Amino acid sequence: MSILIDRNSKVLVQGITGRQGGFHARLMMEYGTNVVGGVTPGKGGEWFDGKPVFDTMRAAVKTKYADVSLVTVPARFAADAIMEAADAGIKLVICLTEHIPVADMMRVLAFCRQRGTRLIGPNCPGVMTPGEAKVGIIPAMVALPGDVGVVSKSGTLTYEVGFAMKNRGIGNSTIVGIGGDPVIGTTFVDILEMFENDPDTKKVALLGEIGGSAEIAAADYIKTSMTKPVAAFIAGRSAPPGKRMGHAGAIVDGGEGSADEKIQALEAAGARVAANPEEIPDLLS
Amino acid sequence: MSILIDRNSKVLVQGITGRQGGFHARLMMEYGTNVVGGVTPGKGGEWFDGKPVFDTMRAAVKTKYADVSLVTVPARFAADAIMEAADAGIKLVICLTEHIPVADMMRVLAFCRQRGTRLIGPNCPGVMTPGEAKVGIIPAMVALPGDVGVVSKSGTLTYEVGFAMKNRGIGNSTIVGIGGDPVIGTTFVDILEMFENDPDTKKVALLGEIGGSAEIAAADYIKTSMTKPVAAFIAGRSAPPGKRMGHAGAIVDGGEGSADEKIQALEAAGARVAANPEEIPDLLS
Amino acid sequence: MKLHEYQSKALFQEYGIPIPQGRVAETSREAGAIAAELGGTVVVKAQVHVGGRGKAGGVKVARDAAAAERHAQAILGMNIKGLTVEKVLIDEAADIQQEIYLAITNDRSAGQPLLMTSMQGGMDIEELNRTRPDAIIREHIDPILGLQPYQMTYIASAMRLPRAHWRSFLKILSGLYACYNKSDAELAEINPLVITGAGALLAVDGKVIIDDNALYRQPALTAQRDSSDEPESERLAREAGITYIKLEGQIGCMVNGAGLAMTTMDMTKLYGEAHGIGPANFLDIGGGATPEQVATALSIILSDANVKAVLFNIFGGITRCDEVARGILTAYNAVQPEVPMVIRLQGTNAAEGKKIISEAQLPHLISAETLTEAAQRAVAAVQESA
Amino acid sequence: MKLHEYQSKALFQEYGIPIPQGRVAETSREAGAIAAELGGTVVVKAQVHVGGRGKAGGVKVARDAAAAERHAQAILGMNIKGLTVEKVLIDEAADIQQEIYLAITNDRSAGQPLLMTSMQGGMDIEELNRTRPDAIIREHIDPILGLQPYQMTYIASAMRLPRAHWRSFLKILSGLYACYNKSDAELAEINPLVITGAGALLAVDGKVIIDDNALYRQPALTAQRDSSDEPESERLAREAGITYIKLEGQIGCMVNGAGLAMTTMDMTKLYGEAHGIGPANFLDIGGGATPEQVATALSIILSDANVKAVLFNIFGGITRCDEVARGILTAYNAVQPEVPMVIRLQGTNAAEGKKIISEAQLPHLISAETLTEAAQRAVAAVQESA
Repeated sequence: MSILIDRNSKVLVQGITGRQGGFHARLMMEYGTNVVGGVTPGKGGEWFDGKPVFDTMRAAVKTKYADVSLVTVPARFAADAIMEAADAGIKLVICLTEHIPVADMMRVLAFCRQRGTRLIGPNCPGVMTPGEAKVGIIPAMVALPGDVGVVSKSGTLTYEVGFAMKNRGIGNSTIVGIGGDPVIGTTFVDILEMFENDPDTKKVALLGEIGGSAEIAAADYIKTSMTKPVAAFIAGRSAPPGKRMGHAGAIVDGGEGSADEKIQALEAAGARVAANPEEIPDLLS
Repeated sequence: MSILIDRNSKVLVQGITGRQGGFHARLMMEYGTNVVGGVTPGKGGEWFDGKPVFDTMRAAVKTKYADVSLVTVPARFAADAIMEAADAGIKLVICLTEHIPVADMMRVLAFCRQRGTRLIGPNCPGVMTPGEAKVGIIPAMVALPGDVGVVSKSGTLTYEVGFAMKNRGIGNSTIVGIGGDPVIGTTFVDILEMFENDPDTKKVALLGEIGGSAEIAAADYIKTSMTKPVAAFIAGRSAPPGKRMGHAGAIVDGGEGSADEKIQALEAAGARVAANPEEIPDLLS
Repeated sequence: MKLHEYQSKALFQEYGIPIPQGRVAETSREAGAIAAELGGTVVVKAQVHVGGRGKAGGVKVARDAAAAERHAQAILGMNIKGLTVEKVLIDEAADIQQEIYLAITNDRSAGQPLLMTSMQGGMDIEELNRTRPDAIIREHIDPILGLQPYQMTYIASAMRLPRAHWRSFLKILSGLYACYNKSDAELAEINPLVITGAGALLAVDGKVIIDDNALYRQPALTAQRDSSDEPESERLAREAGITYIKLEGQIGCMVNGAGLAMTTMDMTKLYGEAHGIGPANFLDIGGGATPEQVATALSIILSDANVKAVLFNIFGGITRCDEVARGILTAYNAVQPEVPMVIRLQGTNAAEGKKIISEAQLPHLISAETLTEAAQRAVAAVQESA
Repeated sequence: MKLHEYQSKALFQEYGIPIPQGRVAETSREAGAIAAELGGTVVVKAQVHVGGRGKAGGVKVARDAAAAERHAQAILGMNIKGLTVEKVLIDEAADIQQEIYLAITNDRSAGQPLLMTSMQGGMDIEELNRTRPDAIIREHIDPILGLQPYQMTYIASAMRLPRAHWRSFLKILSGLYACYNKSDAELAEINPLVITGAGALLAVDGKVIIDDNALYRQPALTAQRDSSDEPESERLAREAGITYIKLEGQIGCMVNGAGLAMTTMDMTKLYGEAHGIGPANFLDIGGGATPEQVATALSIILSDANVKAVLFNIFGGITRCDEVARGILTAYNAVQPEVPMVIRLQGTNAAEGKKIISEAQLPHLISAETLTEAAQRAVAAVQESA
């Protein structure tokens, strides 16, 4: 078992005929993900590696039943693509696209809530259930099947930690990149709750960073509601305040959102916080 | 028993310090309605006939628990007033105001659906449960307590029919004016369903008119789902097509919405349709 | 409020929708000059607020300016379904390869805007709905969110519009929605939207109806009102805040409330139809009518020479019957009607009202207790006058 | 992108928000002329993208033009928290009776715009939140529906604004929301919004931050960018599509991915802090960096004279390590660095990448297997260079 996706998930790729979308769709299929088709407006009727391409999500969902959609379209079109997926009845949308304006995301999020659609991301590496399926860009080589759930705001840092675990023979139930943008569809708390309820997840690694208060909310949840052990790392202890560290959300503002504050909250909640992400496997043993 | 309102309903009047709002608030209180206060922005802290006036619905609901709101403000402010009531947690809003633009009503209706608020009207005479409470402008003298439910698009036509019943000793469980605008919060079908489920309603009178297809939907509902007898009258047999007969919704357009079409559908559904509204009491005996 | 074709198309153009070159003319000479200026073949089109003008001869193609002037002369002043043509639109003729139907309207049942489109344009939507309902693509629009890009793609794809036209069509969809939305339109219709031989899209005919209740916030559109085809009596009533619609019968009706006004008309027809008698008008004097408004309403009713009797049906709710009775007396004295007037007062203060009427002892006044009785007496009064 | 005070207030004015008369000056003479033109008492205010300018002496009241010129001379060129003042705003002084705080910002947790206001204006929101949290009225705004009139009434009522000011305040609320919304702002703040002795409302100070990701659709705002206080190296990086932030340490970092870049910085600090060694910069070369971008990034890192070692940390996912290795060689040949470079390649095609690097046998190249090892070696290299 796992959370969010598994070998039975039926996936549509929005933007499948694009360079990024096509590249990752192929890697996902190689990994074993059940990609049932793709959507590119104006290219309906074409084929992509044996999978049908549709003009619209509505047509795609009508023809090929699907659970999950992966949004890989450019930032100007991404908000519309997410809403299209939600409107077509998709209940899990994973959006890789970065640089989507926050105003668009707030509207999209309200829309997704109305439709009962869960959004992961944007600006995230996606979700992988090792040995079963991956939806997004997490490289196959960074993880083994196992019982540690991973939830992270960052892409390559997740690979780093997954890889460190793999080198120690530790595998993962599901790896979820929630993204580093200020407004995201799914938070640490949402995913921690899923891991807490997932019988195949025994322990959890949480990778946070400066900016916002999502890690503080996670600490509250860990303190009040989690029985499974949590190891954590917070990136950005050396980041100066008032500067945006690459991720649109990674900024310490008015003294809020610092790494130290988050580390303290997580430690007070009983999580074990690593000073070096390569120590996470030790904290999980 | 009854539907929508009874002697226990706690009512706020939006626009209570206005000429119309104040006049009807007094008549409602005289009738026995539990008016707990009113709202007029900028007049919070004043009193109206011993009832507190608030600046906002939020403040009013926080101070005085209320179930029902009556909107009596002018058309330019009515859409906002309905949304304010819904946002403040009121689950039944009755709007008397006429001449609200349809575009505003469509937005308001979508908002009310999101909030789980039922809207009656706009441009309606309101609701009366004879002997218990009235919220709106239906005159006390037109009805007795009894077991006939009345639902109507029109104001004075409703009084006419109520009065004809009263003169024959027939009383009403609840009288509901749903309004004659093209887009309204509550339809014939909604109210028929409530009457069907109300143990104190034994029979139903439906007063429709030309325009739209709400009476056709009502006929479908009567045919498929109603066990209680329905007597009906449809106004506008003599109205020419393409002309708006006073009510914004009362127009036969492109051959659709004619009185004859509606009468046929109701008769086919088993309702007894009067050619003269003063015959309704006969059809109910 | 209905806009004329030329007004609708000018509005479309403001929202980036391409329309043919053209201008409106009120004289045939002007029409000829416009045709000369446009050059080539033009279409001369009657501007009246009524459908079916083509069949009535109100639309003609002209190969040159002289022909345009000739056609304009024939069309201007023409009577189409009771309306006189006062303006013609001279448009360059489009090279039509394909006609598309496209409209956004208020869907009453859903409480949402509804976009309808079809590759089978040219015929009206009712006819299309009857003959090719499957050829109509229908898409509801969230009234808060508005028309979204993904919906536009869906529409273009579902209607099987050739891909080459998607980009232009999507711009037109988005323009038409903005036009509908920002203008408080009840209907914004392009029919036909034409694909020309050169592959361009062009709104060749258009129809916009503005929500009367929203005119207060649409000053630019309100200023375009053309009352020339509105009967004088209806215009006077509108300006006095009374809803009045002239009909063909003999019984003038004055009623409070729209539903009851329609019902009162229906009753005069119910009891009069066998004798060729029916309602002369719809008139709703509303809730708080003043004696002055009652007098104005009565003058308007009596300005119709067909009227042989007047029926007052007042069910007092908020309206008090004694006040209405006083209004009737004021109106009576001001207007001095010579036809019989049946007066039925019921509801709040009905007894006082009836007393006021009966004590005035005016000629031609007939009182009635019920609506049925009132309608029957009005029919009888018309019969007696014959 | 931050707007200066004078730019923010000009934007407010476009949305109907009243602001003091005033203009910006780049020389003291110009400042004096503006003050003379305005007449009366003025305020001379440093325009820098940093808080606390008042305490730093960057805001001065002047009773006449001569004083304004004097103050402008003192303020222009002043260094405030590392930034040089290049412009001053000369505003007429307001007659302040009451200061209000008013702002709309993105609430990350709620995923909704949040309006905050308080009758305790003048101090910043963090201070207000610490000292008088109960005095702040907070109202979320539905991102699809926008700020509704009833919410504005609620805000005015809840903050206990005297009724006399409601009408002006509601206009300002609605203007500020439109400004925030139409400008894709992350923050639109008026602080203080002043009630003057004459009872008028006036936005005396303002701050607007635009969402960088939305600049593509905000050309008018983008054109207002003032890069004068942006370090040359950051500007070059921005123009090359690389995120670079200069810091104070000695280890230049080049990493793929923002989270890993921060982490790499953290590791240099973790192992270097005891020796006074830390990161010289944040740099994310992104996913698909070309050899040219790697070269540009390396030049930018090395343009910082503090840099004593460079640490490459690449975790190949989509990025292939062999390609990065080739990029590093290209960059190396182009830039000819003289400081040691620690290279850690991991992930996709890591073996090939390492082979390419080792076969090149370039001087100053140190390889590492893990992030820990890489950070430790970079720290050691800096220590050796000292």
